[in-house]
Amino acid sequence: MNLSLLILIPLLTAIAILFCKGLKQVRVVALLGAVIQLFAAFFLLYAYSNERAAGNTSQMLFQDAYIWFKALKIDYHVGVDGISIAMILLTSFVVLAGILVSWRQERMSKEFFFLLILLSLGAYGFFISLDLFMLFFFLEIAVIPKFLLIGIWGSGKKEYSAMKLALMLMGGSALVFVGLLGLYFNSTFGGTTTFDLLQIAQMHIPVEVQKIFFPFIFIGFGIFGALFPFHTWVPDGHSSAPTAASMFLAGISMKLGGYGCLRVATYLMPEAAHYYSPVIIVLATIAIIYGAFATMMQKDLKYINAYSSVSHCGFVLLGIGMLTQTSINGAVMQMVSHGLMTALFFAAIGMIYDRTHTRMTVQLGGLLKIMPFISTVFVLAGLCSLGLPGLSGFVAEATVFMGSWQNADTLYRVATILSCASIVVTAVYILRAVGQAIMGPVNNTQYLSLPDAAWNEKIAATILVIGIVVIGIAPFLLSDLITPSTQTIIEHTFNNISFK
Amino acid sequence: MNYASYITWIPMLPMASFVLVGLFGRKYFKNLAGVIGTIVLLAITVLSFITVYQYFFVDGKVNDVYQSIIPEQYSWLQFSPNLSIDIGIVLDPISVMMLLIVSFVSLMVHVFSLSYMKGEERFSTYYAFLSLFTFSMLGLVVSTNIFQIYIFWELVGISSYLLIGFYYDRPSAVAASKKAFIVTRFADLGFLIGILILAFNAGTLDFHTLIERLTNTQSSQFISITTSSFLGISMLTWALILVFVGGAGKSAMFPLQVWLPDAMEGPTPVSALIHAATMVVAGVYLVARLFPLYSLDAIVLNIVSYVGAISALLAAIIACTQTDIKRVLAYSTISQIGYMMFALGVSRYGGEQGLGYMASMFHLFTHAFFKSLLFLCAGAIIHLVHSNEMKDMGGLKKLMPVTHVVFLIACLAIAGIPPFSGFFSKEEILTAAYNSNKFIYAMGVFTSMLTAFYMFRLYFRIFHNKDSHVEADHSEGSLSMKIPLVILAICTLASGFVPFGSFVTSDGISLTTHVDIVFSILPVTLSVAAILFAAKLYYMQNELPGRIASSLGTFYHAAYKKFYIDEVYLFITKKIIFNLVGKPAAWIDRHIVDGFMNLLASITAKISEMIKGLQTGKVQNYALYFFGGIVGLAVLFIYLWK
Amino acid sequence: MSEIPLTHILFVSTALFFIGMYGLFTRRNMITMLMSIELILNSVNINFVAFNKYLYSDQLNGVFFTIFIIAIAAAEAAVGIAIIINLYRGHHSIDVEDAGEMKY
Amino acid sequence: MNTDFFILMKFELLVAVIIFVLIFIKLASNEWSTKAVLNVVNILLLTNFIAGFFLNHDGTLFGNMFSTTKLVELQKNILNLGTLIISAQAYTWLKNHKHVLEFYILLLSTLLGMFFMISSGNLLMFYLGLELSTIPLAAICNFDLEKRKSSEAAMKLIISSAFSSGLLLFGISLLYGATGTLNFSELPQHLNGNALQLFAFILLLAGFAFKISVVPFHLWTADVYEGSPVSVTSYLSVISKAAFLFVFVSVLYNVFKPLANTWFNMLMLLSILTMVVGNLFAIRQNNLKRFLAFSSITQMGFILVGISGSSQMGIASVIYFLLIYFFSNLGAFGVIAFVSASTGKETMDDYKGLYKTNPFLSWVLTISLFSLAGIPPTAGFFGKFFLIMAGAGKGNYVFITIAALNMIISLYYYLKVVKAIFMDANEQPIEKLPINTLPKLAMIVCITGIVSIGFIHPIYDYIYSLSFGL
Repeated sequence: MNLSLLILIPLLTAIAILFCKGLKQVRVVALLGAVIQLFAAFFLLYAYSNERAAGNTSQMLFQDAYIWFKALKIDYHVGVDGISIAMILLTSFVVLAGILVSWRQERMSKEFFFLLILLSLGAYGFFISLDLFMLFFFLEIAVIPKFLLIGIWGSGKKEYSAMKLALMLMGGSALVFVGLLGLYFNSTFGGTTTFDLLQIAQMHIPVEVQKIFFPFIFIGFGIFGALFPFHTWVPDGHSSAPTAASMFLAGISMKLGGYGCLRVATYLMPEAAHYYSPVIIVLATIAIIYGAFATMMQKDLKYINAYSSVSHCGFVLLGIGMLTQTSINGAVMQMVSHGLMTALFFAAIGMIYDRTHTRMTVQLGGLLKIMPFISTVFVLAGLCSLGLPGLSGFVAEATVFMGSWQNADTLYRVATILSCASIVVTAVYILRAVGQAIMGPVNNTQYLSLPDAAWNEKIAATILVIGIVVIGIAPFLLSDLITPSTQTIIEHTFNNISFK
Repeated sequence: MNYASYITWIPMLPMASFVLVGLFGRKYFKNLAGVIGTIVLLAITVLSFITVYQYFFVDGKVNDVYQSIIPEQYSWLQFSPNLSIDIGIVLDPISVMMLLIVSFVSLMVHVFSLSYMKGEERFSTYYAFLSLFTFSMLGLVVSTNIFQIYIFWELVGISSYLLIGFYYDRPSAVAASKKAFIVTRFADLGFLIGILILAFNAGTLDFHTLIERLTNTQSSQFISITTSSFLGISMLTWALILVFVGGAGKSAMFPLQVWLPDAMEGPTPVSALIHAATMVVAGVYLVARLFPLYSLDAIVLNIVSYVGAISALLAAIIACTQTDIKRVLAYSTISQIGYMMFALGVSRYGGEQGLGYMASMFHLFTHAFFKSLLFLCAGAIIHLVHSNEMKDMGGLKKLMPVTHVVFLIACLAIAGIPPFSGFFSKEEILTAAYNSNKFIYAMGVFTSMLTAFYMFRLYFRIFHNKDSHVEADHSEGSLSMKIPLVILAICTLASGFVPFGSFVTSDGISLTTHVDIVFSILPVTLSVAAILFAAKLYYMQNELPGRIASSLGTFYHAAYKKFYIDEVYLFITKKIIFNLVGKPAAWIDRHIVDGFMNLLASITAKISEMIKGLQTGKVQNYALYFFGGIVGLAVLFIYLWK
Repeated sequence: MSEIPLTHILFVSTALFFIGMYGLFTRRNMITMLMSIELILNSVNINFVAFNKYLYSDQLNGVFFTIFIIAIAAAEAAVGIAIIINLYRGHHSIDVEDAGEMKY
Repeated sequence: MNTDFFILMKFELLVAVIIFVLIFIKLASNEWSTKAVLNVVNILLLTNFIAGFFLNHDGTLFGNMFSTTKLVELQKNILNLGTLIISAQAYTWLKNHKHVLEFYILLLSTLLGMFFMISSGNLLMFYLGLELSTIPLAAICNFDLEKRKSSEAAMKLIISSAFSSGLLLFGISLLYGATGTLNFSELPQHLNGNALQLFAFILLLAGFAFKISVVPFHLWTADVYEGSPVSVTSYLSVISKAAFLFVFVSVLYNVFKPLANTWFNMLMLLSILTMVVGNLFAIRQNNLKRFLAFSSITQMGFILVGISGSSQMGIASVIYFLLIYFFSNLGAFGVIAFVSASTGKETMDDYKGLYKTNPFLSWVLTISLFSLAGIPPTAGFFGKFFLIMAGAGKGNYVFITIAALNMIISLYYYLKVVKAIFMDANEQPIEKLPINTLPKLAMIVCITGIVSIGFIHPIYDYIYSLSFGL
């Protein structure tokens, strides 16, 4: 199929939204766009698996390239492999859910939905682009809408958070920018420098150059992926953002980081990846453990989820840093799983907040009696996040652990054990939150009259739950999808290792 | 007929009923939920009886050795070409036995709950959870793959969490459920790491291959796992210890037993099912499942046996002092599981050496019946009295005759009085202990004496002691509560006479056992003495117990306070983890890491504030700067840079 | 008589240049500042003429340049003074220190 | 020869003719209404702009004093476009102003000066153009005669520019002394990088740096921008900057080729200084004109990065960026000019809550600022990307990293304005303003440019084909 559709559909949706009048039209159009996009994504999956079944073994499928800036060898080049498809599916799920959740967005609805769609556009473009310039272009597209979304519709100290988020993410992309230029000018493919991912992958970038630019790109994307110590935008950003925005933020944007670290940093600079992997491991482990402990101390539901996101995204970076087939598989799975799970979590929190106007666990309590559906969703998200088998979280984390343990080196072992230990802490904070907010006696009697989820919220939550459960019960679907792609990456990595 | 045609239904039916009842029960058929669940359980009980018959009597045995048969197996998640999680069903003596126990006891509990939980607001949810638990437990026992067992391990954990916290508006219940899950989760961490080690060194997760490779001392895997070591202890030992930690957590072995007594916050039938008969013995089952590996390593076996023995003794002592009947039963459960553990610990692989293994399984078998019976009785009593405390009871003999009788049977069984089932299994255990480790044996005998004492303390204080002041608002409960009691009582009576050794042994070759009268004299007499003593203390209300308690003084108090283990845990978690790790982490994140980012911003602002004076607004200074710039450039690039 | 060497003339022009600059930096009166700028321009004129005369006597570039500079300097002065007058209307002073309203 | 004369000097002649027409109108009649005059002027400018695309020939006149190439024509067209847009935006301000014609006469004469300067092939011609483009500017800076700030700005501009041109001339004279020629085509042969020439070059560089306001020669900028009428400010910040940059680049790349190594380092130093100082000052500003002054200083820093690339990509990127910078900056100034002309409000606090009352203006301003900040999908992203890319061609990545980090700081203050517009509450926001067609048209043109230019790659390819490296 023609991948450009994936960019075109959101684009048209956004433009259509500009010409809409009133919330009713706007949200319908947005929903329509999201649904179409979801179908497109599924069709893509279908087409992809057909191609693979037909024995098409080329790394990237449905490639599509036009010359863009001839003089600079910048092309419009798209293509997908299993990983990108997984990410695209994730995105379309989250987008649909996000739009449904913000169904009653009265204030400045047109701008709101426009920005949401724009954000998703950025994500889709990012996941399918094979030209580093395009990649960067879409990466930055996905940033500024967040600033406006948080700043205008957010809550709490929104301006501060919005500014912080925008600046830190842009800082990350600035580092990426420098790194990309470094790659570009050191990539002499057929005599000309190029931005083309696949071409750069084919040629061998000198090791010392890699060692210079790997940190730029990895840290740059790492900031998006909440790499310690550059994760501090996460708690503030998530907690101030409106529901849909934080769903997008945690569900999609943080995945841009992980994907970039994998696709650009690790894939294009294998030696450097190996050279720096201990550092990555250490940082990721710190993020995991310390994020978990920091979460334990939070009282605001959104902060709890934000910090736990730091901890969970640590697994992504850990998996990437471990550089084994299995661990990278796990990293990708964790991206998908965390995307769905955290989006669900934020959706539930948002629903609770809309009704009770508080996110403090101590003020809530006994919600299970008041709003059973939302509470169940919340508990489900929690269980997924503490890695309950049958939900996606377990699969991803198990894969990461299993992959990480394949590294016999002591440091890696220690890191793995520590990361495993985080599952206990996770259990602690999740169960605390559930115990305080969902279970227990009803603290505030005027909550008793509050309604349960409305149809749109139910659908939104259900969509995400389906995603989580399906991955949790039939993980082979996901792993079979991504394994060939991760395999090419890891093989390419190892083929290029001169000192291994 | 072959297994494949029906075996999958055994776990799948409860799953189906969970989904059905869980999703729609609450809305559409709230009151049918119980019936549905019960019917399903009935079906799978029948199926598991068929399985038992077919396995043990038809085709389980190939030239006198019970094979392990794998009728179903699917690859669930492929880690790497040679490493994958398979979901499957294995049939071998222990798994078949567990199938029987789980489905049967679960059925009993389902029936009992029909009237026990009647009128509960979340009646359907309750049954949904029960089905979920049954599914998970069945999945656990038939695991073909160590990761599969971990998966279902977690699932039983969560269903136990949900059921303990069933009365979610009681803070105590919430706390208890949380505690149960977190403590076991902590133990599972060990299990997980153990799995990782085994998987890495053996290159497989499949039980069969795993055992095959590691028991063969020539295999490269065996060499790698024994040679590679950490802190001077071989990886094999590490793996086994860590896996055992997982088992100890689930089976509430010392020092991880803290969660089980609190778990009694759940509905009593749940305690009967999960915290007496099935889930808590999962640890024992796990060790038994990996027994060929454990038998390779004497150190680990010693650890197992001592942990078991200590838990048995400790729990028994504590049980003597508790006043909440369910807690007494909980501690007795810990104590009995302790028996099973150290029976495994003192056992070896194969032949006569394997007596302990067989005994442990035997005790697991008998214990399931009489302990669930005891709990259900307790349930019936609480249903009547609306209290867990002994002091609210007494003289219930007349009010609930049936319960009284079956309770007495159960007590005799657990006290190890012939010819009740407990006697036989316990004898085997003690024999095995005697043959291998006298010290353990001594602990075992002493414990059995204590057991007799506290059980009859319980019995007398409930049914005799003083005249009942409970006004019998209703009789001892409907038929659906009595029937399970009676059936279980019959099982308790009968199960002792099962020639267990010819079915379940460490190596599958049947093992003929005989009760040695001479050997049995000592423990039985001790138990009888204990019973008489208990009778003296508690048959009639008197101040003797109080005096004894006060004479024991601090020791009694310590025992009553469960030897302050909970307090220690609280100290470690609340004081140390929260205050010394969690709070600092949160603080550092806000003030140091985040503070650094903010610092950058404020520094920039500061500098811009500082240098604003450059723009004086006086054109002459501008010209001056201009000239300065030129001079600077000239100096730099004409003189220095050259 | 031997003619004056180029260096002398350049010395004069340079001196003139710096005198002008000094005036510009120190004088408060705007008109004076304009005058000092004239000094700078004149030093440039001297340069041009001198170079033209001594080094490249075969061409007239420098001379022409000088003429143009003189012309433009006049224009500049005209506009400058016009502005200063207008400034005076507002500030009632042509002290450059007083015209420092916009800063930072 | 004479046809050549008319064709090659087409741009200059057209502007000159327009100037004369305006003078005649001035002389002929006083009873022309301001609106009529404005319409006439804008029509004339439009025709001028359109005419710029026809009958173009390359060639030189007056013995290389005047030369025209495709690149030069492109640059002149860009300037024409800018002037047109500015004059359209000035409408609101001028429509109740007495001296419209003088304004345009002066403005256009500066444009004329710039044209001469751009196509000059000789330092004398260059100097003439420069002065012609500076002195009238000082006059129109003072165009709000009654405003004190305005005259102060004009004073600062005239004095410091006179001073700078004095130093420039001193440099030229030294260069003349050192080489004996003023001709661009002959100079390179004589350059050997000795101390005198270097000093002369530094003086020249300082002259340019002053015009394009590079730190530390930038100090006049903020004050003049703040003081002068907004339209003049935008003219200063866009047209004259661009013109000088065009010349600067071509002079650097053509004439001072031999000194490339030296000026590369100088530019690096200056650009770092410029970016940093510009940013640090811009952070604190509340007056939007002043704010944009410093932001434009920062932009100059980025442009220097591109220039220092000293490759074909370098020039192409600079011109491309300038084209985009035109639209972005004019968009921003358009809004500010409009608002200040109709309400007199110029500070950021006044703009708080603007979105509630004037969504259109807010979006125009926001998009322009995003483009200035280089955020996709606006064209500014492409411009900046290519600039920095060109700079990176030299392989000095420390330099590039500094530039990239400065982009973040600049993003901060652009977002501050956006924040003020969208997020901050304000008890008396700017009331709903009716926008005349002409300014609205100008804004729309700017926005279209901002949104589209990045994606229309032929533009870049065309510029690239015209440009040249060292």
